[in-house]
Parts: sequence; C-alpha cells; structure tokens
Amino acid sequence: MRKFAVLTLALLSLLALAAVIKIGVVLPMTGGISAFGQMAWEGVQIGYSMKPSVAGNEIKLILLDNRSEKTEAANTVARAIEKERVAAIIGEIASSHSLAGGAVAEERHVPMISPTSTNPLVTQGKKYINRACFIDPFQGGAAAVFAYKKLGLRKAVVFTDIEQDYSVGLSRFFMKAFTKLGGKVDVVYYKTGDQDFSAQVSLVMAKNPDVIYITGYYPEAALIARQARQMGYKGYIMGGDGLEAPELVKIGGKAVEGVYLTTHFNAKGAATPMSEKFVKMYREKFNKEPSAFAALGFDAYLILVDAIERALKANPGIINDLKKFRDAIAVEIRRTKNFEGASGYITINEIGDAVKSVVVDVVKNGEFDFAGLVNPDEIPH
Amino acid sequence: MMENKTAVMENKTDKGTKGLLVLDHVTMQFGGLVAVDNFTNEVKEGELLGLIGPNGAGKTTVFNVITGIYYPTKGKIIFDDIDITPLKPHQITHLGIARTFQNIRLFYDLSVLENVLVAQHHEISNPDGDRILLHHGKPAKNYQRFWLWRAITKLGYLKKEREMLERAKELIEKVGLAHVMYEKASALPYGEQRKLEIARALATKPKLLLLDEPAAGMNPKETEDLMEFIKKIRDEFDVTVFLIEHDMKVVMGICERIIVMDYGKIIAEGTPEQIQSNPRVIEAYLGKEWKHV
Amino acid sequence: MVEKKLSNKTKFWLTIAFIIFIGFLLWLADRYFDDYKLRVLRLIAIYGVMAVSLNLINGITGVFSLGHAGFILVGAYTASLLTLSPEQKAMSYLFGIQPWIEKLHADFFTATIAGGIAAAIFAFLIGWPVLRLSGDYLAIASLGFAEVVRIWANNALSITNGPLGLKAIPEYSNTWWTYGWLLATVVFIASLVNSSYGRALKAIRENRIAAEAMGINVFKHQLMSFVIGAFFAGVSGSLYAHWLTTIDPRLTTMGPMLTFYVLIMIVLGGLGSITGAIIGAAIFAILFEWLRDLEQPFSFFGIQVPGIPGMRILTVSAIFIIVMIFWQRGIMGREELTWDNLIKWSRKLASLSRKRGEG
Amino acid sequence: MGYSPGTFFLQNLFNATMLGGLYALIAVGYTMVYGILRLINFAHGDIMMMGVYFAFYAATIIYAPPLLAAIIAIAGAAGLGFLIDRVAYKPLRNAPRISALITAIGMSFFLESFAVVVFGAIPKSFLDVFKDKTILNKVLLVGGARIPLLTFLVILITAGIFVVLFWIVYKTKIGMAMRAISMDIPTTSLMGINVDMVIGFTFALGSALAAASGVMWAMRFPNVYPYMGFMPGMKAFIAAVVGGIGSIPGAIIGGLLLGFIEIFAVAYFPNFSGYRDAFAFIILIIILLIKPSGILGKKAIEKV
Amino acid sequence: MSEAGEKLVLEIKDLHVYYGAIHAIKGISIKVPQGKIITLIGANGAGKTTTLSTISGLVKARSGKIFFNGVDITNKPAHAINRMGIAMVPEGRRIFPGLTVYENLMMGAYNRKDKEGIKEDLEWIFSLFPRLKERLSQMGGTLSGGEQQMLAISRALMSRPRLLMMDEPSLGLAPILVEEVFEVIQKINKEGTTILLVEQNAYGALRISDYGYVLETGNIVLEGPSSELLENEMVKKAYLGMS
Repeated sequence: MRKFAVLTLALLSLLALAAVIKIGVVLPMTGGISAFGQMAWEGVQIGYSMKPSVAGNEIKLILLDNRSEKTEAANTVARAIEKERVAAIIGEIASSHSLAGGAVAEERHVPMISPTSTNPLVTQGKKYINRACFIDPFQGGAAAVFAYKKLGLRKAVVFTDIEQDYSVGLSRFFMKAFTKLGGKVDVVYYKTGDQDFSAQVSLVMAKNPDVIYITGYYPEAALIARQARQMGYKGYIMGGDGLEAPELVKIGGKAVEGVYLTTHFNAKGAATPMSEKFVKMYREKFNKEPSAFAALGFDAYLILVDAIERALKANPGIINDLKKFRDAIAVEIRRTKNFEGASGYITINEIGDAVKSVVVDVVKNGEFDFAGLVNPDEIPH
Repeated sequence: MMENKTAVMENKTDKGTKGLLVLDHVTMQFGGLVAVDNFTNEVKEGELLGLIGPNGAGKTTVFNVITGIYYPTKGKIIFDDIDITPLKPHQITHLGIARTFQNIRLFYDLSVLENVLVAQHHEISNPDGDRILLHHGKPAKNYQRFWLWRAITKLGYLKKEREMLERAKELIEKVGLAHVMYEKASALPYGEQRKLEIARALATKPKLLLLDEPAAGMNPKETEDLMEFIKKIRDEFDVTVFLIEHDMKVVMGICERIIVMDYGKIIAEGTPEQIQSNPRVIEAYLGKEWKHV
Repeated sequence: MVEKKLSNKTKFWLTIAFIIFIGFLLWLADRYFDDYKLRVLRLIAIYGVMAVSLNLINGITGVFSLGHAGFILVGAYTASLLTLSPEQKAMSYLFGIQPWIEKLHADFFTATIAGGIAAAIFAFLIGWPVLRLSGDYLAIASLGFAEVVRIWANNALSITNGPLGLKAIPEYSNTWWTYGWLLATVVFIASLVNSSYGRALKAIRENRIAAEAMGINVFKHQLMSFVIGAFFAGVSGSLYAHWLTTIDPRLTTMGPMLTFYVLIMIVLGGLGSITGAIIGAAIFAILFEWLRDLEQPFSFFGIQVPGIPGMRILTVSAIFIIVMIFWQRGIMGREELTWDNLIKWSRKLASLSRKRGEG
Repeated sequence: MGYSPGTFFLQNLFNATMLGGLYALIAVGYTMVYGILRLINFAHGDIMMMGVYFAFYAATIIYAPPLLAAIIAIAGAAGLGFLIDRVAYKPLRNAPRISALITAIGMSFFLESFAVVVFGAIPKSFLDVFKDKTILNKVLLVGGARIPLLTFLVILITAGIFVVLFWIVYKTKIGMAMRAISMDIPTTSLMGINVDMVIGFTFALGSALAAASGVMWAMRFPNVYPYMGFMPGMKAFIAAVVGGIGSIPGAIIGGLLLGFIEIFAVAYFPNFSGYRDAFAFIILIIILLIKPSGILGKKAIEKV
Repeated sequence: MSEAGEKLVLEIKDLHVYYGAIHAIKGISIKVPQGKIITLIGANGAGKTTTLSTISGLVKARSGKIFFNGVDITNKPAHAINRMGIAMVPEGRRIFPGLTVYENLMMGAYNRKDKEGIKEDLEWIFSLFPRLKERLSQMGGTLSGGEQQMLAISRALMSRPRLLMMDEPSLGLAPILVEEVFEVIQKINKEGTTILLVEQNAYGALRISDYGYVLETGNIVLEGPSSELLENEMVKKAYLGMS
C-alpha cells in the first residue's frame, strides 16, 4: 500500500515536471490608466515570445484586469494566487495598486515584480515585492542634477498631478534636490484627466522660470506643453518617465520638441544588445515604437524568468512544491545582478528596487533622442 | 413641566366666545401676485366655519399660511393665544392644528394603520411638546436635546409605541376603516382615502381641523355621508372645523358661518342664509341659478 | 387577506436559528475557502454595510444623497490612522507628518467605532446645509461635499499622506468582523426602520409635505437618517480599509465612482429594501469576479479567441441595463425577505405549480 | 518677461470664456434632457467621447476633411443619442426616477468599455485629424496676452451654436413641442404630437451639441481616450445644476461660471491649485444655499 | 339608441381596461352619433376618465374595439388618434403653464398646415372667448381657473376636431362659471362639433346633452335620452342629490 502511494506520488511529480509554470500578469487593462497597462502588456508579450519556456517547462501567462481600481487590484492578485495558482506575478502599474496587490502577495509569500511602480513605499519592508524600475527619489534627483548642472537652469516651476502619488513624490524629490543644489522652485497643481491648464500656464508666464518640470503622465504633459508653447513660453520643459510614450509626441506635436525627460530606456540609445533585439521584435509585432512601459514590462518578464531559471537550476524538483518554488523565486529575484535587459543592466538590490542609470531623453524631430545618462553616484543626498 | 401645563389650562377662557384662531391682516404675496390680501378674521372655538370662493381666490393659500407652509408677507396669526406666524408646519401641528389636502396626500406605500401611527409620531419624537415652551414667548431652541439619542437607543418610547398602536386601532375603528386596516393606502377607493386623510389628521389630536375640499370628487350620496361624518367628528373629537369646499350643498348644509373670498380678499361673511342672498357673492361666485345645480 | 401569520415569538426564534445557521456556513467557509474566495466573501459583507447604510438614506428616507463615498472615506481614514502603528506611519509619510497624527493609536474595534463617529459628525455638519436642498440639488450638493473632503485628503499631505495614501494597514477585516458588523448594521437599521421613527422616515419619503403636516420635523428626521447612515458608512470604510490594507483618496478609490457602485447595489436589490440591499451587494461583488472568465482566452468551436480586456465591464453594464428595463424596481422592490413574505411567496408558488399541474 | 497684471487678467479671461463655453455646450444637453424627462443622463459625457472618436475615425479611415469629420461626428452622436434613448431610456419612462438614473450610469459604463474594447484604451492624438491646419495653431496678441486663434474660433462657434439653439427652442414648432413636453407629457400627446419622436429629437440635439463641444475640445486638447468624457461630463452636470437644471440659459450661465471659477481660482490662488475642483464645488454649494434651485431654476412650488 | 340612418362618429364595443391587476372598465359599449352631445356621468372612480383616456390613446385597452368614423382606432398612439380628428379637453385643464396663451393655442393646431384656416379658427375662438384675445401674450399659468378652462377648450378646438371630448369641464369652477362653460359647450355643438362629455355635475351635463350613460365601477348601469335620465329615480337619488 505504502509503496503504491510513493509510486503514485513519483508519477505525479513526473507529470508535474512537464507541467506549465503559471505567471500572473495583473495590469489595468481598462479604466483610467488602462493605456499604461496595455503598453506594459505589449512588452510582456514580446518577452514571452522571446522566452516562452524555462528549463523545459512551458510558461503560461494569465492576464488579469484590475480596471484601474484598488479593490480589484487586491482581488486580482488574490485570484491569481488562489484560483490560478501562479508561481509569480508581474504587476502592477500604478504604485497605489502595487501597494494594494503587493500586500496580498506579501502575505501569501508570492513573488511579485512591478514593471513601473516607482514610489519608494511599494517595496518598503517587503520581502516578495520587487520592481524592474528605479525609484522616484533617484529619478527626481537625477532630473535636478541634469537641469542644474548640465543645462545650467536655476528657476523652476513644477507641475504636480495631485491625484498621482507618483507625481507628488517625484515633484517633492526633485524640489528637494534642486533647492539643495541652489535652485529656486515653485509648484502648481493639476490632476489626472484635466485638459485645460491655461490658468497654470498663465502663472508660469508671470513667474518666467527657466524650466517647467512636469511630473505627471504624458497625456496631461503633452497638453501642458502645447498650451505653454501656445502662450509663448520659451524656456525648457522637462519631465519624468511618465512622459515617455510615443503619444507624447502625437498629442504634443511641435510643442514637445526639445522636452527633456528622465526615463528607463531609449530605443535609439540602445543601452544593451537586448535593447536592440527588443525594439526590433516590438516593431515587427506592433508596427510602432516601443515605450518605456513596454520596455519595463519586457524587463520585468525577463528578470522573473531569469530568476525562475536560476531557482530551477539549483533545485529542479522544487517545481512540485509551489510554496517552496515561490520562495525560491523571490530569493533569486533579489540576486539579480547586472542583468541584461532592454532598459539597461539591472541589479535588484536587497530592498527589491532596481539599481540602474537614469536615461535622459530629448524630443528631437518628433522622436526620443538620447541626451545623456545620470549615474546613481551623481545624485546629492 | 406639569405646572406649565396647568398654567395653560387656566389660561383658557370660555368656549365659544374666544377666537381660537385669529388671522390679523394676513397678506401673502408671490412675486407680483397677491394671493391673500389683508385677510382679517377668526375661527371661534367649536364652530364649523366654511371658506368659499372662485378658483384661484386664495382659499388654499389661507390654509397654507395658517399651517406654516408659507410665511405670510404681512400680518399675524394667533392660535390659542400663541403667535404661530413664524412657526414651522410641524410645530403648528404640535400646537393643535391638523389639516387635509385638496389633492389627497397620503403615505401611499404605508398601510392604513401606519398612516395613522405616523400622525402620532410627534408625541415620541417631541414628547414634551412645543406647546409648553412656546408659552414663554419664543419657541425654545433646544427643546429636543436628546432626539437623536432617543431615536438610536429607543429609550423610553417602547411603551409609548404600544399605547399609540392601541389608540390608532381605536381611531380607525371609530371612523369605519377597520376592514382595511392593513391594506396599503394606495389600494383604498377614493372615498376611503379621503376618510383616511381625515382620520390621520385627527390622530394628531388637533383642536382645529382644516379640511381642504373634503367632498371633491364624491357623488351626492358620498357627499351626504361625508357631511354626517364631519358633524360626527366635530362632536366626538371636540374639534373646531374650518373647511374649504366647492360643493354648495355641503357648505350651506353644515357650516354655521361662511367666509367668501375673491381675488385674495374677503368679500362677504355671514350665515349660509346671509351668503345666499348677498348680491356681491351672487355676482362674483354663485350666479343666479346655482340652486338648480 | 386572511392569512395565517407566524407569531412574533416564532419569528424571533426562527431568525436566531437562521443567524446561527449562517454563522455555521461562514465558519465552514472560513475554514475551507481559499484566500481569494474569502476576500470576495468579506467584500460582500463590506459592500453590504455600505449598501444597507445608503439604503437607509436613499431608500427609506428618500433623501437622494450622492455623498456616501465621502462618509466611507472619512471612516476609512480615521480608523486606519488609529490602527496604524506610529513606526509604520513614520515610515510611509515620506514628506513629514503631524506629530499628533503619528501618535494616534487604538485597537481595531475602537478605531472602527471612531471611524463611524467621525463620519457621523461629518454628516451632521454637512447635513445642515445639504438637507436644506431637495431632489437633484441635494444630490449634487452631497456629491460636492464628498468631493471636497476627498480633494482635501489629496492635498493635506501631512495628515493623510496625500495621494501616496496609507499603506500596511493591518488586515483586521476577517470574516467575523465583517459579518459581525453587517449583522449589527442590519439589526440596528431594521429595528430603527420598524420603529415609530422608521415609519416617520418612510412618511417623509412618501410625502414630505403631509409628513410635516403630521407634526414630523422633517429636517431633523432626515438629519438623523443621514447621521446614522453615515455612521455605518464610516464603519464600512474602516472595514474596507482594513480589508484593502492600503487606501488613498483617488477618484477611483473613494470618489463618486464608489458612490455610484453602492447606488447600483441598492437599486439593483430594490430601493428601500434592506435585504434587497444585501442581495444587490452580493451580486455586485460576485458578478465582477465571476465574469473574469470572459476576459480569458477561450476556444469557441475550435477557434482560438484571445481574451479581450473590457468585455467584463461591458457585459456587466449591459446586464445592469437589461435588468433595470425588465425589473424596474429592482429585485426585491420594497419588499423584505421576512418569514411572512417567505410563507406568502412559497404559497403563491405552490398554488401556481398546482394550477400548472391541473392545467 | 512676465505678464503685467492686466495682461494676466485678459489671458485668463479668454481662457475662462472658452472653457466655460465648452462646458456650457455639454451642459445644455444635460439640461434639455432633464427638463423633459427629469433624467440625469450620466452617459452624456460619454456621448461626447463617442462623437470625438467618430470624428477621429472619419478623418483617419476615410480621410474626411476636418469640416466633414466634424459633421460626421455631430450626426453620429445625434444618431447615437437617439438610439440610446430608444433602447435604454424609453422602456423606463414610467419607472422610478432612480432606476432610470442607474440605467444612465450603466449606459455610461457601457459606452466607456465599448470604446476600450473597440477603439482601445491607448490615447489617440486628435492632431491626426487637423494635421496641416497650421492656421489653427496661430496665436494672436491681444493686449499683450497670447490668445490662440482656436480659442477665438471656439468662442465664436459656441456663441453661434447657442443662437441657433435658442432659435430652435423658442422660435420653431418642434421647440415649442419640446417646451410643452417638459411641462406635461400626456397632454402634449393629446395635441397630436408624437412625444417619443420629440424626446428622441431632444436627445439627438443634445448629443449633437455634446459632439460639437467634443470636437472643439479635442482640437484644443488633442488627447482622445475612452474616459475623456467623464470629467467634462461631470463638470457640465454641475454647471447645469448651478444654472438651474432644466433651464437652457441657466446651463449656459452655469457653464461659463464654472469655467471662470476654475481658471481664476488657479490663476489667483496658485497655492491652492490642487483644490481647483473643490473651489467649483464650494461655490456650487454656496449658490445652491442662496438659491436652492440654481441661478435660473424655477422654484418648483409644489401645489399644496 | 341611435335612430336608423344616423351616422356614428364614435362607437365603443365591449371595452375592457386594466390598470395592473385592477379591472377598471368592465366591458362597456357607447355610441356617439354625429352632431350630438353625449354625456357620461358617474362617481369618482367609476371609470369615466379611464374611458376617455382609452379613446384618446393614453391608456391601452385589454380587449374590445373603438371605431372612429368606422375606422378601428383601438390602441393607436395618442398623437395618431388626435390627428384623425379627436380632440380632448383633459381633466384639470392641463394647459401648458410656461407657454403663452398664443403658444398654447398653436399647440392645438400643431399638425395643421393651413395658415388661413388657423387664422379663421383663431378669430372664431376669440368670438367665443373675448377674454383670451386680451391675454394672448400672457403665460398660461398666470390665467385664472375659468380662463384656463376656456383656454383648454379653445386649444382643443384649434385642431378642428370632429369629435371633442371633455373631461369634467366644470370641476373646481365657481358656480357662476359652470353656467358659462355649459353654455359654451352648447354653442360649440351648435356650430357642428360632436361632443362627448364626462361630468360629475350630472344635472348640468344632462341638461345640455342629448343622450347619457351612467357609469358605476366600470359598468354602464343605465343609459337613455338625457331628458329621461333627468327624471329617473335612481339617477335623481344618486347623482342629482334629490331624495
């Protein structure tokens, strides 16, 4: 009897060996920030078509939509874990959603990697939550350094999206760094979904700064740039990684010419051989230029698959024990060192944050051109 | 509190001689339209008073001003020696004026019993009553200090609710609606809805009952019953009745005194006989041939 | 209408038995359900508290309030700030915190009550201006106040942490707390509705002018309903926050959308019906999760159909529209799921099937 | 070179007029439907969004010139408005008002998710429609303030639309029928008027105005996405209520007022620019407290 | 009732109407010959208004038929029925308060294209009600009760109906105005319009009409020439208030 049981177990585990590894992809595919979710999903798909299996095990992606809502962000992660029984999760986009989903994943000990959540709180005090992007204090500091030192700007007006934690955070970090360097900063607010910024721009005209720094996302940023240029603003415009999308140029048109932005990746500046590969595959599949969201989606997938591969190499049988498997993946993610991703060579530090250089782009002739790099050690603390 | 109550009792003068409700130069203006113009008259305790006049003469507005739905533009309204001009409808009800409406306003989704029970609610939501406190001049501001607390905890009104239930059932039986006690008000035929509205008004324990066209939409037979009913309740419930009516048969049949209005003004006042022969009334309202109708 | 009715005593014991039975089912669920199902199960109770409390304001009293999300937000923040440890707060307030906010601390039950009371006070304050209006004007003013408080929460960084929101709120909202509060809410509001005060509230809904003429202080009763509804909304906010474990004042989290969702629940269930509100809440919570399969890739007669994001909400909204067209008063109308009604309906059903059998 | 206070004011004055005019155009649709059916058509903002997509696809798929694209958008939205009334609202004419309201919210969700599924959630640039029209990007100098030509155009077109609208509502037969329906539906049908057709016409007219506003909106703010109708719709709803819901002149005043509050609050209280919407709501509440039925709303004196 | 050869403008056959579960009209048959005044009397809730509403298309019939000049108009929409030539003066007058008196009248003539004819009819109406001419640009809501009733009648006449239905035209009016209204009805009838009159004021209605029906809880309990009904004991007792 006992023998039989052992035999069955062995058989089962054999079957399981050939089984698929499920990865949950939890993204806002509808609702307010669905555009970012859809772009990241495109990146994940490219990654998948590049590496659809790991160590002979097929990978299955399970896409779950959180409708850009917090309640659903938590529910989708729970569903991915319990109903779909995924090994790991890619997601989410917005930091606030990553916080909600991350809490669930952390409690259930499921590794999660966010492509784009840049708020420091996301990984704070968590063992299983990671990200493929740098964090806002770093980005804001980089932008300040670039503006003050490289462009020689002294007076700034910051446009803050009061509804986005990302924007509020980035603004604060930029302001801190910029004043520390010796600059002067004013701040005005708007919120996601606003379309008219003429009042804020007229204020800018009254203050006459060297640079306006827009910390929100590209739809509003493009409109701000347009309205600023229309009203005759002649100074610099800068922004964060939220601006990095082809739509910025489409919506902004000529107004966004010369806009500087800090970001993770530049298709032109091809940080790694992998960048070129990614851009090529992306163009083939979607017939357009990839955005940073897509690149980070791609990187998040590859980092995760790489971690899974290492976990399986160390202990192939671990795949049968979901709990241990998840733990192992989580440990391996944080052992990622100089990984060659589309957005550069990525190291995940002990907190779970990606450490890499900040790319600075400039919009030239309607395209994102590489303008420089800011390394982690250049930023004042 | 009790002392105050006795004080009220002592204050009362003899029945019949005193004006229970006094309207003193009451004027009600809506924009440019003067709906009630310098209305001065009184309702004596225990009487059955009628108010007639052509459509749009301002009769219902008089009722609305008395019951506090509108504040009069000018003038004063004294009820039971209290100036009720600035008071709100519910406070006026507490003081003892109840009314029915021209277009029936029942709580249609509630049962007959519940309709009557609601009319007693002010006894627990405001057990001390405005009555006493008002006697010292202005209505006191915090006379219901614990209303929210009371509602939440049900402190001290569970027993009262049982009492109310019994009283409501008794009243419904008295007015002859016992057979539809648990029906929704919307399911009642027209005549019974009118009756229920009167019963509901009586449940507030009024001293003065205002009836706005109680016979509207009734056939002669029903109208006759209604006349009996009004007389009966006046005696049984010891209320003063003030009614608006178009049906001359009702007005002439039961009213002891009649006021006639036209264009917001009182144009005549007197006993039914006096009114019928008043040339101004005949010209403005009755017409020569009304007796045939 | 000669119907044999159950005596009040029988009904009472039946209800107790029913509650114990539900409790047993919940115990089973708590033991054997996985985390995901449990989350949805608890969400039903939280939505239930939200719906029952809004139903008191909108359905029973007839005050068309669109400010429920504001009450929920006030409750959620008050309670969360109390349960969060000072260390956690110090960590997550990246841009400084008011010292007194940092020091606040209480256990979950106290925090929830405090959340309810804070929401009730908020309702009391805004009730004075809002309830002077009527109809759609009241609706927009209450929506306005809810938005103002939300925008304030967005801007007051040192108190609410602004759009960064609060995180690492302990996950206290387990099955027992959520369903315990749902039970408390239902018991309290049902007993209020069935008291003289409840009749007065319904009378105001049916005919405001007549209610006034019956001596009911309409404003005060509406305010009472508003305050009590807000208290339970605040409680639901606390439960919600300790279920989500992170909250923020974003439009999609605690903005008008949340009010609309709760409104959909109560209208779907039947405006004015407490049991209807709970049914509506359950349907709402389950439907969105259940229909997820629509967005997964599936094969249809051998043709591989890719998953289309958005199909779920498209289907849900289509279902809502169809249900409202054919079921205009919602599922329960104004009826309640009471023992009397159960007997009445089962008799009707029996006689109907008998007729069918004969026919 | 900073702006002088006068220029600063002038600049904001134009901005506010334009924004307010766009709000007003949408608000009028709200108010007309409300006036007739006492229904807050929450899907109205989404009809505007659909209109913009119609224009976008007309221009990018069949290469319609801008004016034709705008006409297609307006006609398409009008048809859509008519259709929505027929399918979703007409069966609920006798239902409780709140059921109709929920249906409208459901319709709003439906249109938004329809746009996500069919058009995609990634924003599209409306510049594709007006690619070569550099003239629209021209900027005029007025007293030192820089006013885009487009702003002038939008203000002029909006004013023109209002003139036509007033003519329709107050001078034509169908306008008279619309006003009659807003007072008494059954009696209007006793006059031999097909009430459903007139209501459908009202929906179509309101939707056409929303689409017109939407096209201008997208010209000024060329970011087209499925949820673009939500915020303007919400604002227009507030504007309609502030002006006195049911009153067309009220909706126009409300829209302009909202535009002015939003622009000037931010312009003169920059530290509180995060409270922009709160300003709008607070002023709204204050106005309602002073005049409980909006600026031009008739106080519904309930016949007692 | 109708003598041979008399042309029927309206004929109702075995009409049944329900409001939800309530059986409001329980199989009534009515004939309205050309050029006459026919009256329906009965108490509130007897089904008089329901009958008129069903004819005018506001309420749907469950069964039975309604013929207008021989054409089946059962359950046609209200606007279509009006266009065929049936006009109604609804209970409570229901004039449009926010339209001017002139606009109210034009609402009645909504489907007419003959400008000359409209002008003629206006003149005729002003001859019937000189007061309306003075108030042409006034809002309907500012008229007094009696004036509103006149306007409601005029508005119905503006469509040049072949059948004019009036629901309680004397309701809520001062006795002196009631007389006037009945006189006008007779006048209109004399000029060639067939009239179907619903009244609670049984005496007034029977006095001016040719034939009458008595409705009780959805049934016709009595019918006959008006002069006979006036003498009928049951009518006298229940509807004329003479005992």
